[in-house]
Order: sequence, then structure tokens, then C-alpha cells
Amino acid sequence: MAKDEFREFKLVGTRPDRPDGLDKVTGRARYGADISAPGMLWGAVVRSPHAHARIVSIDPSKALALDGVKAVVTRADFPEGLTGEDWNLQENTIAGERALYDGHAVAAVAATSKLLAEEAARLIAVEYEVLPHVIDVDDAIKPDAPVIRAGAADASVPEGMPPNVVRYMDFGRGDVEAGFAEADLVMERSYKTEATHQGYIEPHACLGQLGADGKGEMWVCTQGQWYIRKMCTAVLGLDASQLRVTPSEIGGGFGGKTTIFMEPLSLALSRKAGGKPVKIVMSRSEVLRATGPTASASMDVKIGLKKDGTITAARAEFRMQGGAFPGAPVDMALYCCFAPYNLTNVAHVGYDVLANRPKCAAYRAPGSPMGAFAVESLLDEMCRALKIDPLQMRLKNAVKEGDKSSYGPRFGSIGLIETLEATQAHPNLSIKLGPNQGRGIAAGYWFNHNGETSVSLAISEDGTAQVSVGTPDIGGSRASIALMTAETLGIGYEDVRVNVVETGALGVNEPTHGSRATFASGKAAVIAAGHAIKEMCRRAATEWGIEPEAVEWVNGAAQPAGPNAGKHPPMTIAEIAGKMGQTGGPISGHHESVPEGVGASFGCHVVDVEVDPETGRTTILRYLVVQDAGRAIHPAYVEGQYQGGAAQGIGWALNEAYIYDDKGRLANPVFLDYRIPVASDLPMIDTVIVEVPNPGHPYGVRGVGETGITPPLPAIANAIEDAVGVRMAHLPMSPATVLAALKARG
Amino acid sequence: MVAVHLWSSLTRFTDGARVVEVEAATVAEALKQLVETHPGLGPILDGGISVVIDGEMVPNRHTAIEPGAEVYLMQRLKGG
Amino acid sequence: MSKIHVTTVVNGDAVEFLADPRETLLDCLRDRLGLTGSKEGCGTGDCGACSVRLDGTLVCSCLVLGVEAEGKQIETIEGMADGATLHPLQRKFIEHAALQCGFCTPGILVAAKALLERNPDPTEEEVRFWLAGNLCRCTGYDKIIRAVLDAAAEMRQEAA
Amino acid sequence: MRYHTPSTFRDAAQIAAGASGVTRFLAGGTDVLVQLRAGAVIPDDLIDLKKIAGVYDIARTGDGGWRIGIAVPGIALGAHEALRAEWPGVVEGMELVGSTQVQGRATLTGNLCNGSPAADSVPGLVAAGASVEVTGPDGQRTVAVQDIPSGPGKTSLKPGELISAILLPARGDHAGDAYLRFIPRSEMDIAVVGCAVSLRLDGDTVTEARVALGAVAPVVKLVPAAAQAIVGTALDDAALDKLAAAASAACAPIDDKRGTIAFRTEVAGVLAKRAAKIAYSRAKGDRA
Repeated sequence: MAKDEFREFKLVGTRPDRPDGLDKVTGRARYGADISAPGMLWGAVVRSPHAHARIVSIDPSKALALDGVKAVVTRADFPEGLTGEDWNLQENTIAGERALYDGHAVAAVAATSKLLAEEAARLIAVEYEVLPHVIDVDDAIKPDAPVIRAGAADASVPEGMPPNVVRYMDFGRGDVEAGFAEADLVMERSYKTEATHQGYIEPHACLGQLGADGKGEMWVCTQGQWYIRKMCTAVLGLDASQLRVTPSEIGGGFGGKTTIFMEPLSLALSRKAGGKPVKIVMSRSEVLRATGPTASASMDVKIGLKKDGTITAARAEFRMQGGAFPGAPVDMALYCCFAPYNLTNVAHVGYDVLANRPKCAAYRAPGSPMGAFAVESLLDEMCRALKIDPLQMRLKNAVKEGDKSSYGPRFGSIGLIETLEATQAHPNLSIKLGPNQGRGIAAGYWFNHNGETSVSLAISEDGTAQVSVGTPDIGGSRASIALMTAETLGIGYEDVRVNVVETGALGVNEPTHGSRATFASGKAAVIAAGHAIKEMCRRAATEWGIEPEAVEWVNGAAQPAGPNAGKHPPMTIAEIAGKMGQTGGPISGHHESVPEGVGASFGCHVVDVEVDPETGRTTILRYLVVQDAGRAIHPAYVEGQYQGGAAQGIGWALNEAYIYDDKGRLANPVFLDYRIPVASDLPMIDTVIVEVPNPGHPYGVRGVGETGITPPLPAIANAIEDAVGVRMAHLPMSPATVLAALKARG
Repeated sequence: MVAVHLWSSLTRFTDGARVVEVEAATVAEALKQLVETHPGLGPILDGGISVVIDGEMVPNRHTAIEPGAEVYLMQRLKGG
Repeated sequence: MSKIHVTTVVNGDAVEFLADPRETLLDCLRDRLGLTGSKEGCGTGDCGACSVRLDGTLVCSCLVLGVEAEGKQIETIEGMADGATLHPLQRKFIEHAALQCGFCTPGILVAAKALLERNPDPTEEEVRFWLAGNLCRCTGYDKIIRAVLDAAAEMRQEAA
Repeated sequence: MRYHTPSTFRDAAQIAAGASGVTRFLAGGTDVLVQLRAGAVIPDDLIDLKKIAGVYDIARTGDGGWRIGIAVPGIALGAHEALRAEWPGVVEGMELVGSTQVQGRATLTGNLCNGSPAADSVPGLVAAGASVEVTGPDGQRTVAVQDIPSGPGKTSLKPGELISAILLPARGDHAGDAYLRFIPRSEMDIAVVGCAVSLRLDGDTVTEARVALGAVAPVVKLVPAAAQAIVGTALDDAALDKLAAAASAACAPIDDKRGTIAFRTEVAGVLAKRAAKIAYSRAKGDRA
């Protein structure tokens, strides 16, 4: 299908009501905790109160003595011999010899009511021998730090590195020292960011059932039902195809629901309780203590800049802890941190370090916000020192199509320059600021991702269409996929129903992650619709007695392609569909692939703040997000992604952080003290959708979900310096830290 | 010949070479040859990597590599 | 533990259920009455996803015991539309794309309805502070605030 | 857990006095239910006070003060125009407790009995010179509000005793009060520091003052030295600086997840100044 076929759109780019809107404003939509089953039990999880402890014994006898308690599981109920990431997942699901962080699951119990299960969990006696722990990444990387797991380092780690370093990487090109020598100004700074949580409002919830025959079912809130299937069956030693996983509506994920936590426990409890379904719903405190925060980071950056704004060389060394397991996104942070800039001399070094914290999960552009905080902060400080306009500096160094990325490969079509130009043109930049007010700017980047994708489309008897996708709808992807499908088929938006289906209904799909749902499922749906169109053209051709190639599809109908094909009135999709039983049977299309043609997305944010010099409080006065969407299929939900990403970044910048006490226990596992932005913290968030179409997608889509969380961290730090002249190098920039910086400056 | 660009810390396994030339028509062949000539890369490649050809992330190991193409190995990418 | 018999009115319908005195009103609505539109996001009164009206007052149903519902009138998201006719707030939320995942939406709608009954012409700031106890992690609140203000304007016009 | 709904305070006191396990009184429930749900405190006996007559009333007392029922939620307190006109600082302290939803339930009495040094409604009551009526198995007594908290999460109430009303004194003329707190966000946080100031003027001169600080010591603290700093002044800059210094000097805070010693000490002074200015302008007749 030629791209140019779609220059004029009927539906793409419009803002219809989302298909699941009615269910979601009436309370009918069913989320993870909203389903119950006949004979259902409730599960509860016993969690370690220690950051690091040997599990001496687990005595469930008092719990099992209660009437209505049906099963208790421990690690002994799980198979041995797993390796690699399967072992990590199993160990994180339920602790083996040692509890590795505060909140690590140690046992689980199923009972006939929620209250009874909670009471039984309190009665399971666990004896611990407390071991030394380590929390901070700079402490964890010391040679004499408590060892989280000997032998966890992979082949990338050279001999002689500290014991908690489990992955090491360095890469780059050119000669950074020569580059620094060419610069008019070379600066080197260190930065830190604390761990934050995705903070989805819906706690993890699942309803699992598993029989002694190894066949099971699960209802669960997840970004990816196939990931749940693959991971649960790996952890439990089952055949993947025997577990059927149905995704509920999902109350936010942001990457945090791309993995498993208590799901295998519900299956193990169910099997032990004779196959009765077991529902487990996490409390908020369990969510914060035991599910995917992001990594915390300690970063050194050195940059050389000429007076004309040219970056001559750049070097980044990042250390990140992602909990007690390998997987901190230090690689992604390094790849993204210099990505907006066309560099000749660049070097990156990264360490993935273990600490006694929960296993980090993906969080919106994993790694990119931390790296951007360091690099974009330093660039701003240097522009200030050389009196260079920070936007001009970025334009001067901005990457464009064909440039080599900082991490190696060349960029395809990208829209950074267009994004920076749109930023420059925005009226917010000419608003005058008052005392103690400041403006900050920063750029951000995310690759975007494709992933295994399987979509099936079927034409119904009345000429409407249903599309089955495997990517749960978190932020309006049903609407965008329906728009693209309807546009392709030439039918109405309301004539398409997009269903997010269970694992039994399609081939394997990766989750809704990597900003891929509208790109990948959308592209597959368009290709599937093309197959259905081809078939419908064939049916019309047969009816008319002409060659299929002589039929074209226009406005939802088959018609002869030119005068030589004969005079036949167009045959509409409804007419073709109505007769499909007599013309060869059902009409459908499907597509399976890892779709190529991912388009990266750059963004640029501008924030105006006011800082109270007496209390250190930062108020966001104005916020602007400019980002390349390729093409916005449903602009309202593109704006929603921009605004939501900015809000999460603002929270990360100002007030969100994992706070541990001296025993390594999470001190703030409630929304009262894990401070995500509330409605009164934020202004309206202005958006500009830049559209540099992605040639790798039939409608030009780039993923838009993730980039937006990246620039706020440095943009706000830059605005604070502009307002009150202090440079904040450690997130969060809470009132106490800003006030302390103001006092220290005197 | 196809030039495969490695990240620097892999040079421990390639006698210091950041770019390794291989005779390969597909991604799978390129990876196989890399491990044959530099066995130390085996565990890294098995651990999961992303292959980028001329700026395009190529998940399919059967993808053909045109002569003269620029091939990069990167840590495995996904998202949140 | 012995359960207590509770008689109450939910969305205009008389209902009764047996509650363990430790159970919250939210648990009773969801697990005893099958009204799962009210959500639990925190269990500590910090997120507002469980917002309901108790004798007209906006409360977090996770901070009310089920047994306290005895003899009261309760309104939940399930009672917000008038049959098939959506409340203007519900329509405006769809129209303005004021929801992404939709999990916080029922609580926000119930809270916003209580606001507009008290104050039919709120400022942006008043809406933001009234809804400060309703956490949304997806939207950055922008479209939520716009939807509430637009619904208020429409309702004022209808009333005039 | 046994759930009780006594119809008099005397009955409530007797149930509590006769109970052997963990007992909790239920007024608004916004602390009790959180602790119950978290499994932190699961009472053996829960005594719901909301069926007692008069607990939702706000009534003028014979001496021109106010008697506030123990179940009056923040939203009702805030809606009481006459009370707000006389004691805006007390009312705004209560209104800062939690969200709109929490305001539908949370009460002055519960906020006080929870024993938190950061309780937003308590500094205003202390600055106002408020007292509480305490009912026990053996009768009633009146206690100054500042004597109720005895440490974080602790009160001076004896077993079987409970608060049966909050009592505010008569406001009198040319007087005003104000409460300010500092939180990291704009809403929904626990006070990092709180400060209430109540004062009376003769012309432009402050003749009486009470200053109370929250979240800077194990209990809400009345700071006479801070009051002394502004009595006899027209709240000029020198007096405000002295007030701030006295407020900061009275702080004995801790470092915790919500704030640091240095920050609390510094900001206590900042808030004292700002609250004093508001109270002063209210005493002058401004209704903001």
C-alpha cells in the first residue's frame, strides 16, 4: 500500500468518542479486582519486614488451623532449577533462602474471605536472621558493600569489579579527550536521582485458577497477557499453552504492569486448594514496597562546548541500582542521554548494580529521564556560563535524518529540528517573568519499540468489522486502531469494534509497552484490513466475472478499476459481506510480525516556575510540551500522553522519591507520603503536536507514550536556576533541598 | 563483507576490535560468525541483544544484510 | 466474628447485606452488593477512587465502615446516569478525552458532581482544589479540569 | 471486633472502662479506619459515638464561646459562617486536614485524639485557648487542648475517658487568628511545619497573643516567647523578626521522611511571621 494513498484522511486526525468511554464513565468497565468467580478464595501475601534477611523457618500451622484457610504456599511449592531471568522472576515472586528487600514475598495464603486471608497471613510465623543491607547505589557499588548475590554478574563484567556490579558497558566513538581540548568550556558535574514508582492508581489484582492437570486460567490487570502467561508458566514449570490469560481493563501501567508479581502465587494457591480460583488484590503499601519502582541513579557527565554553541565532546558515566536483580535501565539511559545531539566524540560507561530494593520494572522511557536530567542540566549550566541561548544551542547540534546517533546507528526520519522550531515559535516563550520566576527548557528522546504483534480482523455479516488486538488499551488505543481500520476499509469509525483479547485468541503479542500499541497493533490492523480488502475485491471480481486485479477498493466498496474492467456498479462492503456465506465463506484478515519501521520521537519542554525563597517551594506556573507524533491518529489522546508524561516528570522532579529508613525499610509506602502530583499542583499543560510522518507506518505514526516524561526533570532544574540562581543536582528538588541550597549560597 | 559495530566493553572478547568484519548474508549468519571467531561473545549474544541495520532495529534473524550495510549490536531495547 | 445486618439505600434502591464490622463500606459495595464501580486505589483516603455520597456528603467509602451505612442514603457512580441518559459530567468526560485508563474516573465524577451541586460556577482553581483528593496518574488533570468546567457551563445554561 | 453504638457519652465511657482489649472510639474514622485496614490497630471494641445526641451540633455557649460536637466534620465546620467569622484560624486549620472527601468525615476531636504533633487543627485550637470537655466513667472534667496530646500518638486521657465536646472561648473584639502550614505539595500532605497565631489589638498595638507550633516537637507546642515578641508592638518588621527567631528557637523537631530539622526550624519562623500578619489584618477587620 503506497503511503501517499492516505494524504487525505476522512477519519485519521479526528477526535471521536472513545469506544470504551461509556463503560468507563458509568463504572461498568471491569478492572483487575472487579471480577469474582464461583467458589472463589481470597489470597494474601506474607512479606519480609527486613531489607535483607536469611529465612530461618516458616511455620504456617496457626494460619492453617483457622476455619476457612485452604492453602499456604512457600518457595517449596515452586520448581527448582530455573536459570537466568526465569530464576529472577521466581525469586522475586517468592523468596528462597533470603529475603532481599523490605516487602519481598515470603509466603502466601488462601482463605474463604479477604479478612480471613489477611488474618491468616498475620499468623504465619517467619523466623528471620537479619543480614547487612545496602540501599544507595553509591554505597552498593563499593567493594566492601554487603553482597546481594554472588555470581549474579553476567559476562559483560570484567574481572575485579565490585561484587554488586552485575552488568557493565562502555561504548562511544571519536576521541573525547581531543574533543574536550577543542572546547572553550569544559564542565563536569555529578547528579543523582532517587527511585520513583509508576504510581498507577489501580493496584495489581488477579484471579487465578490452576488444576492438578496443569490447565489454568487467569484474569489480571496487565499491559501484556502473553507476558503474564510466559512468566507465570516459566515460574511454575507449566506449558505456556495450558494457561489462558484474559486481560482486564487496566488502571494504568506505565511499564509497571509488564511483568509478574503475585500472579504465580494465586495459581500456586489455587492448585494447592484443589483448583478453586484465588483472587489476590494488592494494597497500596504492597504496590509501593514490592512492585516495580524505577532505578535510582548516580551520574557523572562531562561536556565540551565552544562559544558558538558547538558540542565538541561528551562523556557520561552512569551507575544505577535496579533492586536486588539485574536490569537497571542504565543502557537505555546512556543511549538516550546524548541522542538529541550530533556528536563526533562521545563516550558512555554504565554499571548495573544490585541493592536491597524491589526489582525495578520498566517505567515510561526507562532510563531516559535520569540521563536527560544529567545531560540537559549540564548543557543548560554551560549555556548560562557562555551566555548562549539554550534553544539555539540545541538547534545548532540537533540530529537530523541520516546523522549518526550518539549510540551508533544512523537516524531514519526524525523530527527534532521541527520540534525545536515549533518550540521557538510558541507564545509561552515570550511571556515576561517576574521576581523569583524562571524559565527552563530541555529536550528528550525515546526510541520507541515494535515487538511481537498479532492482529486479527473479521468482516461481520452486515459489513461492519471487528478487530482483535493483543495490546491492552491504557490510554485510548482502541480509538486510534478503530480510526485507522475504518479509514483503511472506508467505513465509519462506529462500524469498527476493537477488542482486546485473551491469549487463546491470537498469536503471541508483546505488551502495550515501548509506545508500541498504536504503532504496532495499528500497523498490523491496517495490513489485516488490506488482506480483507483484497479478498472482498476478489469476491466482487468473481461476481462480475473479471480479474481480481481489475477491481479496486474505494470508499468502502469494490469497483471496477477503470473503463476496461467493464461497467459494474460499486459493490459495498455490506453487500459483499451479506453474501459471504454463498461466495466462499467468512472474510477476514490477519497479520503477524515484529513490524519494522519504528519511528523515534523527540520532544522539547518549556516550564515556567516560581520559587518561594523563604520556603524553597517550587510552583509550576506554565508548562509546554512540544513533541513529534509522526501523525496524530486521535489528537486528543496524543495530547493526553504528552500531558500525562509531563505530570509524571514533574512529580519525579519535585516531590516523588523512595525514602528508606536506616533499617532499609521503605518509609513512605502510602500515597500520603509518596507524593504524586495532585490537581491543585499543576497548571493546564500546553501541547504542540509536531507531525513529521514516520515512513515506516502506513499512517505515519510514531509512538508518543514515553518521550514526554523525560524533559521535565532537567527543564524544572533549569527553571529553578533561572529563577533563584541555584543549581539542583539531586532529585527530588523538594522544598527542603532547594531551601538548603539557597541557604548554602547565602 | 559486513562490518559489525560492537559496544566497547565487548572488545575484551574481540582482541580489541570495535568493528568486526564478517562474511554473512543474514543477521543469523553474522551473529553465528561473530561467535565462531570470538567465542567470548557467546554469552552476551545469548543474553539478548538488539541488532540495528542502517538505523533500523531488525528483530528478525533471517533478515538479509546487504553488502556494505552498517550493522550495530546494542543492548536489548524495549520500553515502559 | 459475627456479622451485622445492615439496611440501607443505594442509588435509590433499598438494599440489605450482612457485614463484618471490620469491613469498609467500599468492601460492602463491591463484594456484598456487586457495585464494583467504586475503586480501591489506596485504602487510606488519599486517592479518592472510592468516592461516594453518604447522605449527600462526599466521602471516601474506604474510610467508612459498612455497618455505618445503616439507615443512610448512598450514591455511587452506578447511580449517576439517569437510565440511559448520561449526566453532563459523564458526557463531557468522554467528549474531552478526560480519561485515559479510566480507573480514577468514577471517583472523580462523583466528586465533581458534588462540587457542581454546591458551586455551579467554580473557577479552575476551585475545581483543582476540590479534586485534589482524587489522584489521576494518566492525564496530568488538564482535560479533567476542562471537562468539569465545560459541564458546569452547560448545566448553568440548562438551568437558566 | 465488637462494634458498639452507645447513645450517651456516659455509656460510651462505661463500655470503654469495662473493655479489656484494644479500644477505639469512632468519630470521623479517618484515622481509625486507616489503621484498621492496614492491620496496624485492630480494636477488640470499636465504640461509634455518632449515635449520641448532639454530636453534630455547633452551639453558642453561655459565655459567648462555642461548643462543637465531637462528630462535626470539617465540611460542616467550614460551612458555619458565624464560627468562621470569629475563629477563622481554627476553621482553616481543620479545613486543611485531608481532601474534600476526608473533610466529609474528619473531626476536630479525632484530629486531636490521634495525637499527631503535625495535626493541622490543633495549633489553631491551642492558640485560641480552646479546651475540651472530657467524660469518664466517674463524670466530666474540662482540660485545656494543649494538655491533651502527651507524645506522638498518645494523649493524657485515662482509660475509659473520652472527649465529649470542644469548647472555644468567647472571641471578643479586635481579635483575629490564623493558621498556616507548610507542605511539599499544594494539598493532601501532612504538615511539615504548622503555625497558628491568635492575637488581640488595641488600636494598632498587639495586646494579647498566643502562638502555637505544630510538627516541630513531640506535641503541638504553645510558644509564649513568640507571643511575647509581638505583644506591645504594631507588628513592625523588628517584631516580626523577633517572632520568627522565637518560633525557630522553640523548635525541637526531628529529621524524617517529611522534613529536616533545619527546614522545620527555619520555616517555623517564616510561617509565624506570615500567620501573624494574617491574624493582625483579621483583627483589624479584614475578612480574608
